[in-house]
Amino acid sequence: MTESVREIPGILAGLAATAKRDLLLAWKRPGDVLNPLFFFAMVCTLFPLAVGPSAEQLEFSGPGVIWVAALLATLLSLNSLFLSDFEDGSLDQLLVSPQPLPVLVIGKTLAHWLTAGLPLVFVSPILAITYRMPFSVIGVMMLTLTLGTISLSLLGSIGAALTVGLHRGTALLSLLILPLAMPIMILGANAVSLAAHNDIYSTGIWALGAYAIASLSLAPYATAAALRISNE
Amino acid sequence: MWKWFHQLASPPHFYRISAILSPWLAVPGLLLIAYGTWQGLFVVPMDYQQGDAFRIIYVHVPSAYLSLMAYMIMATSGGIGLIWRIKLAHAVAAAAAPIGAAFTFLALCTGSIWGRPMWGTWWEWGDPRMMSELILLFLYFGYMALRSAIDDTTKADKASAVLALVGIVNVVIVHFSVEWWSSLHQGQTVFKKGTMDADMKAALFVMIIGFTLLFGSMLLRRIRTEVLYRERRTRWVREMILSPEGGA
Amino acid sequence: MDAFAMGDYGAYVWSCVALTLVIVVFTDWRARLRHKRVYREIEVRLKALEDRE
Amino acid sequence: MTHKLSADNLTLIRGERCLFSGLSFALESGGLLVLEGRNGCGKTSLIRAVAGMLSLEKGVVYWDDVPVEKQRQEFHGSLVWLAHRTGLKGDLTLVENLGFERHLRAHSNRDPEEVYERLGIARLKKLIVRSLSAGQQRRVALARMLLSDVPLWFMDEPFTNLDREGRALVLELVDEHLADGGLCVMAAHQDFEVNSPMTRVKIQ
Repeated sequence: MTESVREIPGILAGLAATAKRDLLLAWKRPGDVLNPLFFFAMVCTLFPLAVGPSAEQLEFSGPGVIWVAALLATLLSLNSLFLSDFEDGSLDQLLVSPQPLPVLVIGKTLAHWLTAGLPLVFVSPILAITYRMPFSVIGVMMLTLTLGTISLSLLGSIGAALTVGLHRGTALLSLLILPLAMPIMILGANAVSLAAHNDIYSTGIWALGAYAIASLSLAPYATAAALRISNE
Repeated sequence: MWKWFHQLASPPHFYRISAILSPWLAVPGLLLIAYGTWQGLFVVPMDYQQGDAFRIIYVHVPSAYLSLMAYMIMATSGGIGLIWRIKLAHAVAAAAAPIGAAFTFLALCTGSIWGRPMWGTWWEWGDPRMMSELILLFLYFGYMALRSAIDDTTKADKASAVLALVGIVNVVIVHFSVEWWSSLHQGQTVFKKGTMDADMKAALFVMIIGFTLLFGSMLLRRIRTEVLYRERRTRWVREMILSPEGGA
Repeated sequence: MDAFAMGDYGAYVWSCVALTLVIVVFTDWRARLRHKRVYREIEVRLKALEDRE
Repeated sequence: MTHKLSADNLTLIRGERCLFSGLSFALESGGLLVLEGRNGCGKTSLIRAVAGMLSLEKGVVYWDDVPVEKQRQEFHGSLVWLAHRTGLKGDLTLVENLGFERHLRAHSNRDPEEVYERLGIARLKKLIVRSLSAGQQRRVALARMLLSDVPLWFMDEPFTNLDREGRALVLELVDEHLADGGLCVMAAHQDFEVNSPMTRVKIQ
């Protein structure tokens, strides 16, 4: 057996396989994808019930509410990112695989974004309309949510990796991630409300993009390190 | 130099040195604080815009400054412990967190007390510095919560070090994003630059130095506790504690 | 006395000073307490070990 | 080509207690290393540490005389891991699970069908792993080892959940692997016989 020359599949193969497996799992358990969406919609419903349905108030606070709801919904979906892998031992398999761990982490995070972040982006317009948001602004909002959820998935993966295997990990995860995620929400929500007052919002978009790129280049390493530590 | 550093990094040596060093930081620190308080609260003239209320900076600014410095110490020593596997560094990180949180809390309280006469409100959401400070407090809470949630000390050390390093990148981003955000909402800030004359600055400087020295001695005490706890199974602790004069 | 009153701001300034004092003292007091506790725990354990030997 | 796995003066401390210290061994191609000891004595910790999942207090593990932390990629590229937690996804079918593995490490030119037949899991291919019995899941995990072309096998308690012929099968596979010039590190608490040279490391 050892005579045959071993060639390890390329890193892209590993990335694609990891993402594909998690997508397949999400497909077999649609509840895990849908629950955060329902949560997202419910939080957006709670707000008008709490402060009253007056039009100008909704228009004024719409972007903020949708962004806060999106942030919380993402958090909700995050704690399951590595949990099942940790429990059934496939995290061990990832850690001892020849593929560089950060790449596999990117694969998992990509799958998480596709199943948790992107659906939010597509659902948000419906809620935005109920908040009387004009279509031009809805476009901006979807753009900010797209960039923002990418950063949230990447940033959240660090927290998920740090808290995996800890009892009462869920509450801890939000405690760790929320302060880190605040800038994303600040940039996103304010860019949208600037657009709503047809003001210059490009600063926020650029900052969000920069944040997304930065977290894409840094977060996987932190997550990989955290996973190795948590799985000891 | 490097040799000396390694010697200091050896727990028993550090435990001995720190006991001697601690008062040498605390006493001058307290003296400086006393002098600075007297200067700042009685001697220097009142600020022409804020009246005597500005004298709060003599406790507010040092604590705000220390809240940041403690975080820097926490993160850098955590990183050092992670890279070079120096146990003492992790002890420093663990010790710095609660002190940093205390000073952050203090900075927030004094800031809001200052805000009452200046803004007419206890809390001004529009002020970027207050917001950054608040988020910093949350970061401290998260850090300490993670530490306490992990039972195995070495594991807790590494995990919290990663968190601190991620957080330090974030502190900068938080600062700028909050600045931008408050500029959108005409956030007002009480801390106007360049309105202090020389002896006001001098008194503030004295206070900052004094607080830093005091902080140093507080940090040393907590590090000693951490070291003692982490080394509790070792021979030197055993000998020290069972020796007739004890170690305290 | 006027120096203490600081116009109308005396209350604010002095409450800040008092608060600083309280928090600093409290933090350090907690640290001392913890050090004593840790020391005692180790001492008790080591004494118990000695008696067993 | 022959390989060499060696460890020098390993020391591991978990939380309070020191599990082992000054532990050394050397394993050549065709050799089997058995880590013995009662349950909870640190067998699993040791094997995880050797596989590079646990950071050691002291000591170095060498693969072909190069420290593994200097060549983690190459080392992990030449080992496959079997433990109590099989690392299979309950919601995926047997084929989907093993298909994922093929993208992680080098896979052998064995025909999967034959491997399934041999392990007696051929008829379970289309079932999701959760619906399989514990013993069958172990066999799927064994299929992962056969389908990956690596010299170094790590087996943590390979006999758990397996019936008699299951155990016999494991030993048979190990023997074959070693005869092929492979290496195997195994943590086991019950005794067994293999035809290949066996090194025992006892942990007290």
